[in-house]
Amino acid sequence: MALLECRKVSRHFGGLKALVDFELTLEKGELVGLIGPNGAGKTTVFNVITGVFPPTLGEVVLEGRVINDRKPFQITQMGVARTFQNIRLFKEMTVLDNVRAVMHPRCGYNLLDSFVRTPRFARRERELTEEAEALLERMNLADRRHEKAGSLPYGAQRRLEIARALATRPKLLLLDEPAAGMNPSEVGQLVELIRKVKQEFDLTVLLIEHQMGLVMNLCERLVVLDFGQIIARGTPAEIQANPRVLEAYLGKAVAE
Amino acid sequence: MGQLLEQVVNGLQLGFVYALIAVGYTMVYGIIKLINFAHGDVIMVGAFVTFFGLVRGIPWPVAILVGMVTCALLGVVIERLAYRPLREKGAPRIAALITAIGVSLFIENFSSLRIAFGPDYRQFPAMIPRAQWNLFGVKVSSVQVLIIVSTLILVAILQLVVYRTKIGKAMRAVSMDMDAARLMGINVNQVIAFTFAIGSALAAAAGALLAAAYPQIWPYMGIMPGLKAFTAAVLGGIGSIPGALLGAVLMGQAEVLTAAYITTDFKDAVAFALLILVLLVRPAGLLGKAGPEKV
Amino acid sequence: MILQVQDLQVAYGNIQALHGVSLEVNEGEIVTLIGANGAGKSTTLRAISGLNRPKSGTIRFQGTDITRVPAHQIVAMGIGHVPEGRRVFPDLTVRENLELGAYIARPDTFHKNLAEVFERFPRLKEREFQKASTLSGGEQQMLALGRALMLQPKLLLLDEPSMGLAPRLVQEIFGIIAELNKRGTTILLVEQNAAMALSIAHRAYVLETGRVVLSGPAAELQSHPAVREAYLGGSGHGH
Amino acid sequence: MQKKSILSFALVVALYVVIYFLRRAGVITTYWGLILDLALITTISAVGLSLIYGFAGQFSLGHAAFYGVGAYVGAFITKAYGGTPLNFVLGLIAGTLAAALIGFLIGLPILRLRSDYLGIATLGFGVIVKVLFDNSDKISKLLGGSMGMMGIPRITTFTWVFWCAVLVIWLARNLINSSHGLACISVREDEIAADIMGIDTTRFKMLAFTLGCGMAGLGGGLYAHLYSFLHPSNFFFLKSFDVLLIVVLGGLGSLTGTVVAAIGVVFLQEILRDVLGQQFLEWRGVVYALALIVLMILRPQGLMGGWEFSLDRLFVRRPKGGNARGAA
Amino acid sequence: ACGGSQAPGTSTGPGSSSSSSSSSSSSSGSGSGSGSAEKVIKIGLIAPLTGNVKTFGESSKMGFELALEQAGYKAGDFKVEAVSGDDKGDSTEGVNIATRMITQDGVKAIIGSVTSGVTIPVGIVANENKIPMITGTATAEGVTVNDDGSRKPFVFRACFIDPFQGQVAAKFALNDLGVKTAAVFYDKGNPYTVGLAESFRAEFEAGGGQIVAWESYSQDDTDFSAVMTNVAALKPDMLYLPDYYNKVSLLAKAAKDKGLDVPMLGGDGWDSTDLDFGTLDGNYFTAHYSADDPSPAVQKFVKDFEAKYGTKPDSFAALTYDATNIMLEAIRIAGTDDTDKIRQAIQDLKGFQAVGGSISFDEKGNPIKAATILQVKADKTYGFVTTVNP
Ligand SMILES: Nc1ncnc2c1ncn2[C@@H]1O[C@H](COP(=O)(O)OP(=O)(O)OP(=O)(O)O)[C@@H](O)[C@H]1O
Ligand SMILES: Nc1ncnc2c1ncn2[C@@H]1O[C@H](COP(=O)(O)OP(=O)(O)OP(=O)(O)O)[C@@H](O)[C@H]1O
Ligand SMILES: CC(C)C[C@H](N)C(=O)O
Ligand SMILES: [Mg+2]
Ligand SMILES: [Mg+2]
Repeated sequence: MALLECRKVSRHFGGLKALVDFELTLEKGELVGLIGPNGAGKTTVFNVITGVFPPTLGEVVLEGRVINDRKPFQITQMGVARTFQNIRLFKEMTVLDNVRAVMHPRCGYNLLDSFVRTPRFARRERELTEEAEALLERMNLADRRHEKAGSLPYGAQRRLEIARALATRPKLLLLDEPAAGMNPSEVGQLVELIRKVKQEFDLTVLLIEHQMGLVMNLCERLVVLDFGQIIARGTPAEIQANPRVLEAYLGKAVAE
Repeated sequence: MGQLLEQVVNGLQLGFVYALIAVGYTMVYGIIKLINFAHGDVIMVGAFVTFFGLVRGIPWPVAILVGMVTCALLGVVIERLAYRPLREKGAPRIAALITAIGVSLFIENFSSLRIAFGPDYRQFPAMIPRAQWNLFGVKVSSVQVLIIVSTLILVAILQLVVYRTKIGKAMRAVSMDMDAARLMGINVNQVIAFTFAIGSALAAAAGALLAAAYPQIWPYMGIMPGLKAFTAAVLGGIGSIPGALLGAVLMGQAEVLTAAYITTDFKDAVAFALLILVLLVRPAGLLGKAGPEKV
Repeated sequence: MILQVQDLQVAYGNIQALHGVSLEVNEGEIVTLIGANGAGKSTTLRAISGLNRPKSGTIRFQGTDITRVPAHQIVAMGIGHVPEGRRVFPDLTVRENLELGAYIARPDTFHKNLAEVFERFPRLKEREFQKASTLSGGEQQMLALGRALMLQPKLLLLDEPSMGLAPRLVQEIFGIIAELNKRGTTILLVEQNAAMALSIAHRAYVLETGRVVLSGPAAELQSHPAVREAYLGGSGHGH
Repeated sequence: MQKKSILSFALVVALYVVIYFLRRAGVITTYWGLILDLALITTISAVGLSLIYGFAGQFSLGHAAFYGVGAYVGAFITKAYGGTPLNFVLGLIAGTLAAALIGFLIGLPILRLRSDYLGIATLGFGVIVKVLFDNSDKISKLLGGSMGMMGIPRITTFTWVFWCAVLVIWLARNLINSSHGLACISVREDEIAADIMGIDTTRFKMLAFTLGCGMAGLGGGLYAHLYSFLHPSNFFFLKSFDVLLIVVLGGLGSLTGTVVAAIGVVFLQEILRDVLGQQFLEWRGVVYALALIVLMILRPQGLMGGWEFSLDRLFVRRPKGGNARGAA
Repeated sequence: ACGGSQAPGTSTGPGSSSSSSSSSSSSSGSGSGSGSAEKVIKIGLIAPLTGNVKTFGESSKMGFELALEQAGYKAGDFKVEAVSGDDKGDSTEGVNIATRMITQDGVKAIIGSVTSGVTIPVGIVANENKIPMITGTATAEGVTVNDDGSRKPFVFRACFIDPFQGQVAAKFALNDLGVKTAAVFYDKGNPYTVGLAESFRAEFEAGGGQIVAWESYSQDDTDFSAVMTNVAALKPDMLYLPDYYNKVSLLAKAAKDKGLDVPMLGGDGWDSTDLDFGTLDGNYFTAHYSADDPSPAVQKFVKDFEAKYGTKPDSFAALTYDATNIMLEAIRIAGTDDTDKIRQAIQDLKGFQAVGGSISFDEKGNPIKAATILQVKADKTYGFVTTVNP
């Protein structure tokens, strides 16, 4: 069974058809890229999958279950996590607390435990904090864990977004322009990071990105959107040669 | 039927006074997202200044004008001393709100001192001769006509200023993005001060009309009308001038019709229940645009 | 020399973002400022256009000290700034945005300038009465540029104009920048896309944690090993 | 961990004993004792709002209404069934639960609203509740309606107030320092992001709101049995502002700040009587307002910023720098 | 269970706290006959000196101070020290300041407070601490008696209890004005107006009159157009407006706006220079006294008041003036600062000559005194109509 299936998904905003008959099947362990011009509907795909708004038409199916009408937090608890194109960290919270907060659904104790500080509370708190710290270590953020998230440099904030997404223990990770605002060398590091994390956490990844270096390097196959419609699918090599994609998106010279 | 219509006119009188207060609120809110709780007290100052003018025999339009100018200055001074320092420090929005509460308390308490207006209730003299007409079987008084006409004129002028003038465009720009507005060469502080001036001048006019309709003034007179008018602005969709007008008229009708046909005891309860119900259906008010937040 | 920045220090609360940045821009140049995230590039531009108040240091524009001049007056002196993230006015139409760009311009030049902007960005003309919030990312970037050009600035500060844009648009935008410069606008360009930036710039500064660590002609820096390693993605680094 | 808790507890007990005996000995006079009691009651209610607004970010301008619900319900029980200690405790519990329940019921629909809209809706709710208090004599003559409710037994003592305050602060602290608390704070920081990151935002908004309203109710119950007279005007919407300004003045997201500000604001009002003397008594309101404005301008982040007093870690953690953006 | 420390006043007896905290050297020893001019007694005034009913508090304070000044700050052998405290019109603050005066400042007698909502809890504190207290103006029944009808022995008032005025007004309306139907407006949040309104209704109906409209409003209301429109349609013969001058002025104007040009009748709350004399010209109200009354108490008060303050006294000033004089007289009679004796002296007063007439107290601490009916004149004076004895 596929991990995720979008069946003829459309999303309209008033008269605007941001997404039309979008079809996508993600098998477990895949790493797929979603590209296309600005305003093509890429982020809309993520929003529909994560339940920010339901699709106008069609079905989103996660592990065989239709999730059209689930709330975002329920979908996340079912194993889908994402990052945001415009970073949305909990700015006034520390780096560590950003990660700890989203672990809440599996904290394993109830309100009463936290009020009276039962041993179970103490144990779980310790375990969760350790887990969070390990995750931050993994993302090169450990030494900044007591800083406020909002005061981190941009690149670190992007990494923290990924760390926070991972803390929800997702099966499917959605990355929205993770390399935006990074310079090529940082992008290189990011590529490695995504690879390793995917391995370690046994993830399926769908990512949106405009930096072709990253996309071509990382993705096994690509889906190209334009005006809400899929105009091409295929391996990076096929896409790079697709005249329609060149015309709509890449331009004359494909990124170096 | 005639009586119902007469009650509706009563409601319009109340609603239009609220409207004038509400647009002042909504302007300031629109531009710096501040619920300027001191606005109600500016109304009071406007009413008092007009009052002092009237008892000295100054013609009423002049007296109101003097009140408007005084309050415009007051608004600018409040902005300069209390809110701008916070803005320049990049303080959180709530700090400005608390400061506004402080300013409101200050104006009320200071005005109550003998060296200022004093704490007494004063009878507001009639500005225009009392007259009553029968329009299609509905009794309409000269004061009601004065209120409705002046509010309509002032709101129309305001709408023109905001949407048809350069400074209006600057105001809208500042309200959307202060830094970007600066980069257009807009003097943001000046635009905000201007907004306060206009809003406060309208408050003064509203104070004078409020006192004309309910002829008594005292230092705490602004609290309830201020609150109701702000609520009206929210009801209509805060930031929107037509919204403020609509909300205020509805609020006036809700109060008056409840008082007339249910009981006076519940008029505030009904008015606020209406607000809550409207917000549940339209979280950004009747004419406000909420739009699902883009992620 | 059109712009001279000396020993600029800027802090956000307790966080010091710039520790003494000095740089110069000559008339007619494209100068680019590159550096990692959080190096202080945007902060430098914001200080120049008066959005951030420096703790110390001086900024001179055409010989005049503008360090403590408020932002709106700096704009009037001829510095245009296209800020990070475009920052168009979302609820205003394209035309209204452009009108605001000319807020302090002489009214008689308005139509000429508007025509010029529309000529350069025909796409904006097509969308003249559309709200800015409904534009695509690339169109918004064009609008932000066009808005700054309405004043015919002598110096244009550009903060990451290519961010988040599709590759095709990136090329287009860089083309526009080069052309603007050819027509006489001096440009200070901040970019993550160092390769592109260096390819159109005359000179460049490299910023690291609030300090200038390298500077020189763009071509030289392009081949500088440290720059290659840190900003151009090296050649074959394998972690 | 354990040792620290025992130490904290010992310190609290010591504080209690010291104040208790200072009051017994008359060093703290009856009057200042009363003010202290009032300050602690205010603290209890303010901690409630701190949870709702300071931590969960839900802008409530209706706190006084919940305080009033607790006061009226508690007072009704002791007045109707006699002021025995048992009835007093039952009254406090009933008042707390009633406020929490009403908070829950009203929160369910209106917590969907955002920021200022929520504020105005809760304020409106407060106005409605006051109208109900005004007409409460139609429910039971004992409640007095708009004439006020008399004859409430005076049972609240320093001991009650102190330990209730300790309980409330302790509960709030424990909540905040748990995963549940982090979830609440994440809602304050970015509700949409929290939702998308798997946090049931509705649940945590409701949790903070219900708990916070309950705390207001507890404070109200204690108030009723300390002042022995209730009047609907005690719960006028302007009283909600008093609590709000305490929470903001203390620093959003700082329990320490809330406690310090609550005590400070109550004492300031009384101390001004001494400072101004007989002659300038009528300047009291003016000076108070000025103090508020000046404090806010000098410390827009609040007295404590986000700082929290802590025995476990006596180092100062001050996560707030300059805030990101202006008032826009 | 928890033996906490003192709630306001529970454990502080009358003498104990003052002997430790008061600076007065002679605070104990009731009739000890030591140095006569040295004995000091502190009298406290509690009134809203800030806040939205400040104007009432200020008037009261004027009356208080005038009384003390006329007495040369003396009460018998005692030198009187005045302490004033602000309650902001808020019951919490009222209790705070009362507790402070009693347990800290060593006040032995309290004048105040002004509004019933504050005076009720203040009275509880005074009574528990056995400190005699007289309010000039708080009219609610609950000020001097508890819920269960039992008396708070230390609490008195100088004003009518509400029912009396209502009865007088109703009789006047039926007999002198000859009306048959009346509309009544009252502030349901103000016990004073409720009391007057209800007693008026009872008496008016008992006398064969008919109440055609029974309308309440709240303290914050200023818009009466809706109710007045309704009432005008009912065409009542008269309006009964038992509220204070500020509300009455608004109500009267709203009535005239709606074409209701009928006689209006009110209570002592009308007595103020800020009344809208023009609109209310020719209408009547029940009052405590008439400035034209040749009685020396009245003449002295009116003359001295105008001399000291340059304005005419209103009913707040007059009543608080009376309250203060009653207290001074009681201290003189008691000749001691033993608060229980002072209390007894007040209770035992017979025919004390006050501005509001000859005063004695009934078993509930309310004065037994006559009411005067006055007519409002457009030239800002009142015409004496008649006096009605209880
Ligand atoms: N909440 C919304 N309300 C109205 N229109 C929306 C909303 N979200 C997206 N849109 C519109 O849908 C279209 C697709 O937007 P989307 O954000 O998915 O583009 P994108 O492919 O992610 O572009 P970019 O690469 O610039 O991020 C755009 O025209 C956008 O304006
Ligand atoms: N509003 C702010 N409040 C606090 N710190 C800030 C703020 N803006 C920037 N900083 C900090 O100042 C430093 C410089 O930031 P700046 O935005 O100038 O970097 P940049 O070089 O433009 O980076 P980027 O490539 O991410 O745009 C960073 O450490 C950043 O975290
Ligand atoms: C000031 C007035 C409203 C006082 C009124 N007599 C009362 O008892 O409350
Ligand atoms: Mg996108
Ligand atoms: Mg930047």
